[in-house]
Amino acid sequence: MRIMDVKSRLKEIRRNMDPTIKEMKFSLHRIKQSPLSIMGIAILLFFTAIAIGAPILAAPPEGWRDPFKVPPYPPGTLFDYPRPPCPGAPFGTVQGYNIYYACIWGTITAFRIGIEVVAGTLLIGIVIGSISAYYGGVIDEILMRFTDIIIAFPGLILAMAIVAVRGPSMDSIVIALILVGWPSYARVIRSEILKVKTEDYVEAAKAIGCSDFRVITRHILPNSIYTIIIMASLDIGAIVLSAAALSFLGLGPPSGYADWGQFINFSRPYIYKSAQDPLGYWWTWTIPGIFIFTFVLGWNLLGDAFRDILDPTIRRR
Amino acid sequence: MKKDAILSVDELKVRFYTYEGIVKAIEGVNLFVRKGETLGVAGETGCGKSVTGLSILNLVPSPGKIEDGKIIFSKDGKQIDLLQQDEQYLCALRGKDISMVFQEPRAALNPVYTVERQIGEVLILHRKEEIVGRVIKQLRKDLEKENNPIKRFIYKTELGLYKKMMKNSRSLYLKAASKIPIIRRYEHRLWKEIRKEVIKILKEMEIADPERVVDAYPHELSGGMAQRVVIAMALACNPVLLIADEPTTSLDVTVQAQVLDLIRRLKEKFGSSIIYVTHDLGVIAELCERVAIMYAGSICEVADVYELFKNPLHPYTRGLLEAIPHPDKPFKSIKGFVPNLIDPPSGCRFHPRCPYAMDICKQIKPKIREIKKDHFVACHLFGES
Amino acid sequence: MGGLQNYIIRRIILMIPTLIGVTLLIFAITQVLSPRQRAALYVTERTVGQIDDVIKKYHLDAPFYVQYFIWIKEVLHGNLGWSKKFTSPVLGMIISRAPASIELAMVATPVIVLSGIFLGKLAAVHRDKAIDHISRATSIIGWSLPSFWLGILLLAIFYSGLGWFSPGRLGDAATLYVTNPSNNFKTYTGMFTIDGLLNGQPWITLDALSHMILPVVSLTVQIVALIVRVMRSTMLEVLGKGYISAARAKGLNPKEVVNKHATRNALLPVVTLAGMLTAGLMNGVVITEIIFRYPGLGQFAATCAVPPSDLPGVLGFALFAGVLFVVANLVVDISYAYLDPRIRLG
Amino acid sequence: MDVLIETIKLKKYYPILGGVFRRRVADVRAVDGVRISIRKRECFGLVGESGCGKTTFGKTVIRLLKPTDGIILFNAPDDIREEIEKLLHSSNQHVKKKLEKLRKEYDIATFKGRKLKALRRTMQIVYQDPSTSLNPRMLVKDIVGEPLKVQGLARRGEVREKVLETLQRVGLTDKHLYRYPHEFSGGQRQRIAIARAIITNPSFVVLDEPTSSVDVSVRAELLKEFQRLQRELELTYLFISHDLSVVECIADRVAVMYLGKIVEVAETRDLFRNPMHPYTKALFSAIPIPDPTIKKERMLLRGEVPSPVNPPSGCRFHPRCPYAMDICRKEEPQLINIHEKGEPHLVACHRFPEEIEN
Repeated sequence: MRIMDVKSRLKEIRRNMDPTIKEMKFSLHRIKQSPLSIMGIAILLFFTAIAIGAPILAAPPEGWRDPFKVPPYPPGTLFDYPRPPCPGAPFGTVQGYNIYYACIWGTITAFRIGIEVVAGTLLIGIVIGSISAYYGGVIDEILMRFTDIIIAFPGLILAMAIVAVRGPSMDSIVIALILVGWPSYARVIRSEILKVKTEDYVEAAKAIGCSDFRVITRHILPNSIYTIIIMASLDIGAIVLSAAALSFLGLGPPSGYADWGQFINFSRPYIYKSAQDPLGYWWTWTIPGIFIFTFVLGWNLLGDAFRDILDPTIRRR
Repeated sequence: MKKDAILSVDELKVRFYTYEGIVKAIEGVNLFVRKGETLGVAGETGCGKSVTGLSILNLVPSPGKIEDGKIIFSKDGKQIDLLQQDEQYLCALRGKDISMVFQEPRAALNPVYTVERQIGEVLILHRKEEIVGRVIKQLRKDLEKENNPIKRFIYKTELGLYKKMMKNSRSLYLKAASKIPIIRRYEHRLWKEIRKEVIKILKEMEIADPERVVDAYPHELSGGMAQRVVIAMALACNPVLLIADEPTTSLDVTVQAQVLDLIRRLKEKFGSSIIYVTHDLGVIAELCERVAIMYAGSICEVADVYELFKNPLHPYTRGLLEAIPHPDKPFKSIKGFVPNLIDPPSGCRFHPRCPYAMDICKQIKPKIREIKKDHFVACHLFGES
Repeated sequence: MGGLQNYIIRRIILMIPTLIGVTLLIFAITQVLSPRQRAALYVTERTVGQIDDVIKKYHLDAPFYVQYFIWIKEVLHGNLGWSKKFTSPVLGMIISRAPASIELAMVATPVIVLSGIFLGKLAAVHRDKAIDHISRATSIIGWSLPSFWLGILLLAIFYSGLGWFSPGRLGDAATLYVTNPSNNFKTYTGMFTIDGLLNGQPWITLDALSHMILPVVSLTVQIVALIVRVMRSTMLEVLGKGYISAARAKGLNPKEVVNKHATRNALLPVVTLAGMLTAGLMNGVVITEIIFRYPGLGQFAATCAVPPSDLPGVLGFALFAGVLFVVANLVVDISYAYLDPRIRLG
Repeated sequence: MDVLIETIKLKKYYPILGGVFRRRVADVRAVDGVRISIRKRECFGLVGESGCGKTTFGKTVIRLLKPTDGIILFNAPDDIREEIEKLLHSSNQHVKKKLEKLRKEYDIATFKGRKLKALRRTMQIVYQDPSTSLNPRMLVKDIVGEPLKVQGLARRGEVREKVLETLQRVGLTDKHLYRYPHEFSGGQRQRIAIARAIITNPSFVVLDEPTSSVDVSVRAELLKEFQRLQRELELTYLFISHDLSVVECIADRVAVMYLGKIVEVAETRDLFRNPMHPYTKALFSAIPIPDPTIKKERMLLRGEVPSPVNPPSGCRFHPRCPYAMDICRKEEPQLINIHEKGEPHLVACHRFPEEIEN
């Protein structure tokens, strides 16, 4: 008896899932069609692998407390001229730090920044945006003026000011970027919702007596969230870039923290070596840059593909 | 191909290559239009009637492609297959010999240009000689009257420029001239002339105050007014053939009545043939002399309007006519629904919904045949008799 | 015409609260600091060193709003505080540094706009053809290039490697000439490109320009990429519109349709990008100037920001940038409204 | 013949914001003082051109929109209606109180919160275009089942059966339960929308151009459906349409609307046989008849429908009316019955009743 019940329940669940699976298959099919997105995914998978494998790829010396603190090479040296790549430091060293180690562990830092910031901005953005759009009137007016003010600053500069005041550190950068970033999300979500709000099916939902909350969560958000996801995925690249820029300006974590931007900053004095071989210290300024670039590229490629794939308006005829 | 036809479409095939698959939008359409007649093309949404209209001008939007077929247009005695012509030839043809009126008048007008500018464009394209000719005549007159040497010089130079324009309006020389501030002013005369012409045309469209409308931007016009402007644009060079793609569906009933009335009278005036695409059988009955009924990308019946409404032969045509609600008749309708054209039914595309479907219908696509004089049907019910 | 006037007036009125908000925000940021640190925001030449008096004078222990009004009064009197690192008033620094950055921006802008719009249009017109893919790919690459890294690469290759363009605003010879009083090189605008000509020394102008090549490149790449993306998408949207096929039906050839009908409509939304462009330039300037040791506003701000940070400098610059950006956006919106008849006569 | 819904002086204005401060500078008078009474179990047709306010009226009647002014009596006994009618005309204080009390009870224009939500059960709407009125990200079973959940009319277990039962009622089957709207044809989608509307078995359904977006060949199918459901579920319809041929076939009585006002109301046959109001005449004569043998002479109107922002003075139709007199410009005509006996035939035109007398 009960078994029958369970069976039918399972059947219903499977039936429930069926169309969703169909949609997913379709999305995958579309992803396969665009080589760029595949490239993007490949790059990101590569970096994810690095991030996960970091403890093996670049094991911190035993007794090393904070793995994000880049160990000197050779051990014990404090400050030193850059050493060319060698078995111990495959990417060479700068200011006595092991670049290879920094790049590996820097991947985790990059992911951390990207995800933390996007999560923060999305959260604030969605809440403020949907409130503003759904209730409109005075609330809308006030909230939007507030976003205006923040958007009225060139992002990096405002972030710079905030970090400078809070004192340079990884957290300050994350917080600054969130504070600077959320308004644009709020704006987009608002306009999206306003668009969806006028659709007949939203009115129909009201006609059957849905509560405001239900209308927003079941009818409006599911139809407007895609744009936001696309935007976010597009943004992670830009976020990592501006974070790197800030720590490049020396507003990042304390010296020696595994962070790409900082290591590019380290390399600045070594662009020129000597008249004999001017580019003698090439590894100092190429390698960390390549890491940042490819990482950001990966995200942007993916975001670009998302735009076409997830957007229901384009996806079907 | 009928000898007295000015345009005939043979075995037209159009496909759209979409993500979902290949949409076989048009599968072997055959029709012809006689000189000065109005041919109505009727059918439900998505039956390919609009695409047929567009493919006559070879303007099928991507991802659409004309795969096969002939579109024969008889221009001053010669028979020309439009699908074989190059872009340049077609550009000279479009808007002059064959022009088009679209469904959404506001969408068909460029929001950032005034009506004068947009109709004037057509005139410059296709009636350049005539208009520039007038300007030159005017200039010559002024030149004789004028004895102020400076003015004379200016007129002379202008004359030169216009002569050049006569030869070739797309010459870089003129492009350059129209960029240079003072010299640019020579175009004033041209536009003055064009304005006169445009106002004249608008008057013909029974627009109450043409002087206002010429300077108006599209968003300042009401729907009916906008459609009149679009029609004016189409008839500016009184074409041999006008393709009207549901020109009144977006208008209110009372305004539609006005526009239909206008079209009818303009046709008498200009004597051009019309291909009138619509889904409204009422409009067809009002306006057209012959009717072609389309279903799922192919023509199923063509006949004189009285004949078609009196004794429709094709089951679909019958169904369509019976489906028109009538107060003292019970509601009738065709079972099933319009197939999607990615994988259309085999054989006759109507067979799944056809009450008289036979086995042959499932296998072979019926050819369109002349059953009686001028009554063509594509259905296996009417065999080689 | 009433439509446009109303719109402009409305826009200007809406700008005022934004400006107030901008100052409020900056001031709010300072509130995390202790009164002593904050005092730096009020110090002038005369009062350097007498921090306690400053704290008393400006009631730095009074409630927020009181302080805000005092501060705003000071700001309106042109006192943005004292920059320790540069040992001079912040406003003075900003004024003296501005020409260099403006010069840079003035060279960069046309490059950005023209190339961006042209490439975007090209991509859209040749949709899904080689050109399109190439331009899309390059735009994504440019979009992903860290401008600071690009700057370093350029410097390494062209300066260290080939020894072509030295960093800074002028070469040594030019610097000597300009600074040497005996040549009495007059400063009219503070922009060497223009002053050079005004002093009848074109070689100075050329020297200044040559020093701007690398900064401009590293400054523009990202923004150009952005504009290409937008221009392409808007262009594609416009090309799908009804009046495009209508124009083809009129008998215009594809090229004419694009130039006469599509471009103008596609450009309208792109105009709004000009706001983004200014923001991008301001952000970019900070980084490029640091890399190329280009003594402009950006370098000033960045130097101030580096710990031990010189807050008056940073905040002063932020305020300046904010106000500038607000005004820029105002101009953009109004010009947009003017270009689009639907708003102009709306 | 007892009345289900009566609207008295119903108004719905939309503000137009303008000027520097986005203040309300004018109103779009979508519905401007409409009086209509719809009887139980009848199909009441409402016709007019686009922008005449027929859809706004429909949505206001079921309180999807808040009326700017006026009364909507729903399910009020005749005596109550008469009483309210009386009270409206007198103006002394304690009468007002009484009126308030009655309105709280019967005038759904005053309803709020829980009362309004409960009302939603009994009044439903079917939209013009099912492809926009069905949430593209919801399964059919959720779309149709939602009213039950929201109104708490069924326990979790029962919902599925109820949904299935309703779907079968409108001619769909259980294999449609787990599909998304875009997987259906236009006709089927409209059926889903109907199912959603009738699942809470309401007494009043607004049909807002329900057939104008479906193919001609399946339109009749839907109309049949509507008639069957009306019989089986004892529904009352407000059938809004610009397609007169459809209205003629399905409606019992028809009202003609022009610029937010009712210009003529009559029993369908009567109205179509001899339309009285010049606008009605023009409207009917403008409809193309699908029969080439009938070549009726047209009554063409000048110009187009003026904007409802500042409608013409007096009779709103006078600028386009071929019979316009001076009085038409000054005075607004009232709806008057021109039938001495039988079904009333109401017309709002200054030419009546004089016309009848001489």
